[in-house]
Amino acid sequence: MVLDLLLAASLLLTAWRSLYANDPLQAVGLFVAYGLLLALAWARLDALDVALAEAGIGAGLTGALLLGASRHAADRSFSDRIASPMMRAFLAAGALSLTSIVALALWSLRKPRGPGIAPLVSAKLSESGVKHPVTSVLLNFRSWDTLLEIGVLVVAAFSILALRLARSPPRKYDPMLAALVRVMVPILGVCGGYLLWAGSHRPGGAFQAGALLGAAGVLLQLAGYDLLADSARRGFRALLVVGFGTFLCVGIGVSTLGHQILEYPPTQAGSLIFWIELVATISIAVTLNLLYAASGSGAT
Amino acid sequence: MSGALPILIGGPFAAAMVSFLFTGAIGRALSVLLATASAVAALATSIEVMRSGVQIHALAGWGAPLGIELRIDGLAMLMLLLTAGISLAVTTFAAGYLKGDAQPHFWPLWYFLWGALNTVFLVSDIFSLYVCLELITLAAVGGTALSGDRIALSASLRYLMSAIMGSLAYLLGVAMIYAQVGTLDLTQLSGRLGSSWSSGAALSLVTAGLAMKTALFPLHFWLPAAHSLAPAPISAALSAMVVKASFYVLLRFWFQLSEPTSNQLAAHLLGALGMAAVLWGSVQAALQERLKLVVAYSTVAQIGYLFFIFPLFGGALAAGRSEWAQEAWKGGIILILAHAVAKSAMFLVSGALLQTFGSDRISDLKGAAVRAPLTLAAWGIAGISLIGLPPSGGFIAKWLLLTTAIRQEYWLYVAVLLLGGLLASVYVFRVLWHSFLTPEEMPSVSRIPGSMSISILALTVVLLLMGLRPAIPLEFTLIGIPLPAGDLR
Amino acid sequence: MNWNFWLPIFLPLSSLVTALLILVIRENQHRLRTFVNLLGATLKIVMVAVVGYGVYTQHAYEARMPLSLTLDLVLRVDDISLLFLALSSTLWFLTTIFAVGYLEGSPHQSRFFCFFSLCMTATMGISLAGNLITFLIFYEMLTLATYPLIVHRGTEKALRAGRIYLAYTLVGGAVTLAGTAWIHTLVGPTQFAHGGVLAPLAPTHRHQLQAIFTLMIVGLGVKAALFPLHGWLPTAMVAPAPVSALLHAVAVVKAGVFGIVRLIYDVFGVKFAVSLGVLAPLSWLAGFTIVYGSIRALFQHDLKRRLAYSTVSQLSYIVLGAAVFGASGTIGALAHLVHQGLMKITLFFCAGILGETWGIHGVDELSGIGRRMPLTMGAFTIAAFGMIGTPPMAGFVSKWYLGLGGVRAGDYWVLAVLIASSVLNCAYFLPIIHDAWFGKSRQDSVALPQRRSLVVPAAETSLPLLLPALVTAFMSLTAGLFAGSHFSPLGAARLITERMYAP
Amino acid sequence: MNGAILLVSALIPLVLAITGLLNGARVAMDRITPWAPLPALLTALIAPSLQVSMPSLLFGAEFDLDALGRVFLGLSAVLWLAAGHFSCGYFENRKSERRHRFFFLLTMSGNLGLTVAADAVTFYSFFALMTFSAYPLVIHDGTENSRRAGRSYLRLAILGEMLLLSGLLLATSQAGSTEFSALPKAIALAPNRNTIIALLLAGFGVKAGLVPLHAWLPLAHPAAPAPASAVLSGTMIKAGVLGWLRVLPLGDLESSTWSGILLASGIFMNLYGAICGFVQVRPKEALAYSSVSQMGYLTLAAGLALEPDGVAPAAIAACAAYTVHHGIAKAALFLGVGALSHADGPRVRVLLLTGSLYCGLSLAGFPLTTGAYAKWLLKSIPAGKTWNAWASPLLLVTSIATAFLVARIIMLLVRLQPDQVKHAYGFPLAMRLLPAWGSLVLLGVLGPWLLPIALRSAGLHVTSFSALEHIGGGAALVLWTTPLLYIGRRLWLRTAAQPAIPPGDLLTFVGSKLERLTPISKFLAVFTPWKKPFSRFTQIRTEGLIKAVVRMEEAQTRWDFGMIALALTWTTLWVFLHWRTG
Amino acid sequence: MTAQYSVYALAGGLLVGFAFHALAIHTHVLKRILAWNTLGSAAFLVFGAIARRNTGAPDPVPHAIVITGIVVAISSTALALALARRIDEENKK
Repeated sequence: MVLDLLLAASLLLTAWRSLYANDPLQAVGLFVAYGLLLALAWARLDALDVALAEAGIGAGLTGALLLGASRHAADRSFSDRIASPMMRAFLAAGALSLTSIVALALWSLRKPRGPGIAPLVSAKLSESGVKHPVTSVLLNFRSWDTLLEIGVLVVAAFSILALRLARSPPRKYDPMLAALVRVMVPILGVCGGYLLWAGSHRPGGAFQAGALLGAAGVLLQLAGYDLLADSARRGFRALLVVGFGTFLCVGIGVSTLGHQILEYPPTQAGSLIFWIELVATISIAVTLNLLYAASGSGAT
Repeated sequence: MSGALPILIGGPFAAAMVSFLFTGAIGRALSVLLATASAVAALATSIEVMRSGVQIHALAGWGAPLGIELRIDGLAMLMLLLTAGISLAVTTFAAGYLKGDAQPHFWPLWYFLWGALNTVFLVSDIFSLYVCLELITLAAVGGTALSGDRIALSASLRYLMSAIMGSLAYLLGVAMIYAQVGTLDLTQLSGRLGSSWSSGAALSLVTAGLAMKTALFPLHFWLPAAHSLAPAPISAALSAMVVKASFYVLLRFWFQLSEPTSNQLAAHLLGALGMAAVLWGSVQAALQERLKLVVAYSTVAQIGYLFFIFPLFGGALAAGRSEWAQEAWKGGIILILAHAVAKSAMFLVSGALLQTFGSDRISDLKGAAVRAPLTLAAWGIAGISLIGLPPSGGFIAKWLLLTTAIRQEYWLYVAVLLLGGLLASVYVFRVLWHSFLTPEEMPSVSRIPGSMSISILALTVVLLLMGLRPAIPLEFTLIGIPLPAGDLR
Repeated sequence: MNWNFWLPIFLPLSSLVTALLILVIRENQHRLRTFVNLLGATLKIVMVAVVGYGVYTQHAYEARMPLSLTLDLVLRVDDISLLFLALSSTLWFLTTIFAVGYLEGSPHQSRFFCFFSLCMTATMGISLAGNLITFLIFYEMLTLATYPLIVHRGTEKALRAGRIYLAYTLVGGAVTLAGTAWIHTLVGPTQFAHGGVLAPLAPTHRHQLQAIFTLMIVGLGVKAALFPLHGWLPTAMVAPAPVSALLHAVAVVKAGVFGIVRLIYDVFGVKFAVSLGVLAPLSWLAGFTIVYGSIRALFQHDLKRRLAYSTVSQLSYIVLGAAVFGASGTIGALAHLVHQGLMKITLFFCAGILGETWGIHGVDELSGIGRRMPLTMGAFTIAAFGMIGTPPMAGFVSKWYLGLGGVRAGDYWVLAVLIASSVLNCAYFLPIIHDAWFGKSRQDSVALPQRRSLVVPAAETSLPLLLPALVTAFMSLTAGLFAGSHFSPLGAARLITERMYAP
Repeated sequence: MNGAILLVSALIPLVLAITGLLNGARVAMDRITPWAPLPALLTALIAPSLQVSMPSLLFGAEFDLDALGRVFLGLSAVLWLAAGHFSCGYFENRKSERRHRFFFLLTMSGNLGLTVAADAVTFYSFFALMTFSAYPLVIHDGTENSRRAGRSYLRLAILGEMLLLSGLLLATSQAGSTEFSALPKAIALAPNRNTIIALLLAGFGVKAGLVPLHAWLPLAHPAAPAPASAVLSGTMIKAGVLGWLRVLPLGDLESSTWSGILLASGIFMNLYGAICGFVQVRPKEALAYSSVSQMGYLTLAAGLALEPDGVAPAAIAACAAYTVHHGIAKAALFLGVGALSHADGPRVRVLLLTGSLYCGLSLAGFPLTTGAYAKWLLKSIPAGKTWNAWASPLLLVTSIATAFLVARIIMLLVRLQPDQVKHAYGFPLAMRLLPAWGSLVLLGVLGPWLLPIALRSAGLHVTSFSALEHIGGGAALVLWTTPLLYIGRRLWLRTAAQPAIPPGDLLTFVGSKLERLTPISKFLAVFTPWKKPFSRFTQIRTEGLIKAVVRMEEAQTRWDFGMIALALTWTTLWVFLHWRTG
Repeated sequence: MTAQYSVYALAGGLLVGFAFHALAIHTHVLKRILAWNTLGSAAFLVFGAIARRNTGAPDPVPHAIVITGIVVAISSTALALALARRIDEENKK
């Protein structure tokens, strides 16, 4: 119980420091720390999948993106605020009202009001084709949300490509980095594969695996591989789209056989889910790399 | 399971994929084919809904609380038909406007936006609504940023920020609702929200979030820049449908989740903000120099009208007169349709004028009535619908809202309904005046490509049809009308 | 195909089809466009005649199209609408001929004639409207159809006039919409029926009904050019002559006045309106407008502006007649509805001819023109004397019945107003006629075109311009001379009033 | 069919006027126009008493050739015939004659039409036609003087028309129909009969030259060319009297106030006209004033007709007789003046002067003239004791005044110099003008015997003329006038450049006062100066407002405003939602 | 178990307040993106706390929701950063 209190306090402290830091680098660093602490909190809340995702994507990749961007935001206006004091007072009052509304509502929701959907999930888990409840919810019960979510990723990728960003100049060769990359990339690949496989029965899954593979890609980019250059090639574009495409085809294809949309036939549910997860992971990894490449990774 | 629904949902997304992968002529043709297939599917489903009332499809085969359900009632069907119609028009317009593949990135984003819009009207699960809204926002922001110059980019960034701020508030609201009731499905939530600290907080956060995304009066700061600087087809879709999507979600929340008779005071707050929006938007529109800014501020004004539904519908139910409520509901929905069609036509017209006249400043439009008569006629007819003059859909909507307001003795709403029409006529006819002016030397200007004028005229014809034969859409609105006495039809 | 249903629809449809056809015809196909125009006009007159005979033999024509669950679009031919139909269709036929002659060689003719026929569709709709909502729909369409006609020339002045016109008429339209909606909420869809439909509401909604009546009068008053709302009429004079002829004699102003007549007789019912006490203030307003219009006309130097102000005052005759309770007041109002149309359109035709052939716009440039254009000025004189109310002409007939109505209703000030306005009419028409016939002609030096025919002197204008003016002058003379017969406007007005005041 | 003759006789001149407009028919018209009134004369003389109604014409037009109508129709036809012939030779060139002829025919048609009209509306129509088409006759020679006369003629004519219209309207609203048979009785019973009678009297009074309203007569008659002024004085002002006789409730009124008023105004008119005429310097003005004074007699007769005790038929007969007498005499005098101004040979002048003298004497009522007979008829109206007592002295005094005026006129005629008018037709002018003038004088001479026969054949029973009674009455008149004329001869012989009372006395006096009063347009001009700053003021206000609005909008687009608005929205919503539940 | 819920729920609420205040106060784009990421993660924390209210195994649905939320957050952050970088490029030009 004490650990939770300590964790919550440290969370608040790091968030507060990062939000009001004057120097961009310091702010991003603290933000990454805050992300990791948050992953710890999720672990405490017995949400291992989420912890992994938070650590991989929330802290890791977002942190990387922000680091890349923060080098550009070197100018001093980083921390200046709204000029007139009266405005600041209003905004403080607004923030206070938001906090009080949320806190009050959460306080009144202390005691759970009813069983909720959890027992239903555990009852139907056997038919879902996977054993891990979170993956079953993600890829079967609420597969529609996941489909749209991958869609969001793809749209983000499309928008970024549409911005036609200028490519950053090539990096000079750094031996240390090269050595690190040669070691880390295979490890990350294996871990990603394991996570993907574990997803069906233990915490893990497409997004977490994708995050790891993404991290490997980021390392490669840091080592000089210029992803934006060959983003125009059709192969890359196919990889980008294949995840969303197959998920959609499976969803629609199944409905033509007399089932509802996205309703996997019970027997092949497990294998279908696995194939979808595999392809999704690849797409997610490629998209995350593209996101990193676009948001100012390289440059001086 | 009806065969039309998957095509309706999958069509645009597939088209997006295809147009992203194959940027050549075949790719474009195939994607247009897929898109039209989805529009036809929308028509098929509407006939089915017409015949057999509200349709419910459980996605992935699981029941309501566990899985996600698609619920298509009259309102949803109308919005789907609207999306199909306007998107078709915008697609044909864009084909001419973008002159071949000058903008390859436009098409994937555009089809994704179309697909996302379809989903938001179908799904009846509050969290998947959040994801749909996010999908729409990202696609819209991507589209707005297409025009490439600095101001457009900062406008789209500001749009992205405010949209995401709205979604986060909505998400907090969803969290509280889920915590209190335990399910995420709208139909199951209706009436079970009760009245406690958490339900009040949830509803206020959701309403505030969605009001931000619908650009209700005080929260409209991001709309004019974003809608006016986006390329014409995108801004048409933005004003006509994207803004309506978040309003549709708000309608669902307000009338299906909580019982409307109880929160009269809040409804009147929304009504008051709506009134302020009508007056402020119209005044601003009259002062603008650039055509697209005029149309953008007119959107801010017309959205104000939409928010009249809350006090009028709620008030009628509170007074126990369900036929008054019915009239308010019909008026509101026809207004959504009429405004969507009129506004998209107006944006397409301003796009066409921008292209042929080189600039969309109103003062440079001299002699436009002679060089581009059909386009100006379309602007006129769309303007008539905004003002609410008879031969158009806008008139029917204003008439229904007026009669309900008079019956419930809300004289302020009556006054604003009338005054709004007059203020709208100022900025609509201001453009016509300038275009009728014959300059000394007539600018030799290229003719507007066929596909663009066809799409504009198609929209105006729809407007006039809605004005002359509103019986069909009115019939639709009654299916699944959220009256306490169940389905009135 | 039962004719009772389709004929009322064909009437507005004929000019709508003409409008669409003209849109299709290219700008330079003058002959084809004129043919289409005239075909549409003649078709309409034939149909009006058939319908007229039908109504005469107690035949009911009605077309009902559902607009929405509670609202439906009703086009119905009853006796009052027949009066307005006959007037507008004949005058439109003549105005088309005049317009073809007038716009010879000027640009944008197809746009002009398209909106010209659209305007006619709206007028047909207004006269055929069976209930208030249909009337409102066509009333607003009329505003939109006439706007492009006013700004046809595209000059800054024309646009300013257009702006003012729109400002007035749109406000009027909005107020009428409010009134109609309010009535709709009280009584549901209101069908026009002699004796009115609002009587049963009297005890409970007295003040509401008074408020509604005021709203409707303000809304309709804009187009009927009642005193405070008449500002747009004189400024709209900048439009080309056929438009001002159409606007001021046939379509727009008549729509307003026709609306007021419908409102008083068919929505409120004249007895109920009197008991509400709303007719007296209306008659005072109309009286004041009559005198005000005439006084303002006195000081106008531009011919068409003077005619415009005279229209303002003449229109209020009709409103005065309708507002004065009594059979002869109504007869006077209905008859003047037609007579004013005939006389005023002649004046505008002549003003147009003068403007077009010799470029005369000012009142003081007219001296001696009578000798060089005797036929035009002859028509002008007949119409002017009609306006003043000298007996053989039509104006006298309606002034006589209005006076009679006023005296019988006991308010003698009506007679005083009529006399005062006749004197004022003399004051601003007779100097024009005097200068024209007896003034020294200034432009003798201008070479006269050399064609001499038996009837038409040399300096006269081209036939398509002259003929309509002469025909309308002749009609206003015969309408007055043979007022007693059944087929004259007065006869029709008497017939209608009998049916209206029958128990 | 026979009814149609009535209408045809009235409308032939109208038809001829219109055909005159055609270019080709001009020459043919020169010969036909003088004979235009012939059909009307024939109907008056031989046609049986006709009654015709045309329902579709105006509001159901009625035509009736009754006794009174026949007399007036006959008189008008004769005079129009004479004037028509006279005008053939009178004008200096063909063009002005044609213009004159068009309006001459129109007025003739109006005049003939109103005599036979039997309902108020038809009567009023012809009356208006006559009045308005007479205006061009008055301003025919286009000088500034005739324009001014025309303006005053028109103003007063319009005033008369309007008064008449309101009177007729009020009467018809009481009577329910417009026939003349019903109107008098309805007016008698009407509660507001005094106003109706006043309006009708004034309406017709303008035309008949009732004193305050007579001011146009002395201006218009001299300005008009001779044939026009002859007809003006001869028959057109008589239309006013006919109107009175048709419309006023003769004999049905209880109180005799109205007849008293008319009697007094008749006498006053007579004396006032004579005095004004006496001081004039030009013969035409003097003649015009003599018309005004003679109309006094007719007003007198009308007043007597209004007496309550049923003396109307006698009074009407006397009035008709006097109208015929005055018509012929005055027309002859006017034509004489016209002829004199053209007469070149001395012999012709002497003939014209003697003729004019005879007519003058007849006007004054010397024995053995129609004037004497007509005055005798007036005297013999049995209208109660007051009239019998006062009749002869009054008539004597008025006759003396008229005699003085006649003497003045004859003197002016003698002094009249013929203005040099070249002859359009190449043969001596007098030859063309004399026959028309001569026939009128001859009618005058035969008057005393012809008049009673004509009146009785028309249906008015009237005692025939017998030389005996007249000698006595006439002798008294002669005895009185000759010495007075001799005493006052310096008065009527003197010459003066400017008349003491300018023609159109009242009107010119009132008119000049009006001119000085700032016209209304100047009055409006007062308002325009400060219109400019007011619009300037509103413009500044609106610009300020627009700037403020634009500034507010800019402020709003800033991000923080958006956030405050968002916070504000959810807090107020939360408060409102909880207001009810909390 | 409710104690753990209340701790994290309270932390989430406070974090939401902090993040909104920072988001509103600061003008720099990067600071705003940072703030709204924190706000998102705070909202997900609230979801997590809600999932943990009952004693047994945590409710998987909020977890799925949070994972989806995180992915949406990163895509919008990436888009925002790309836009910011593009704007910088335009400014330099």
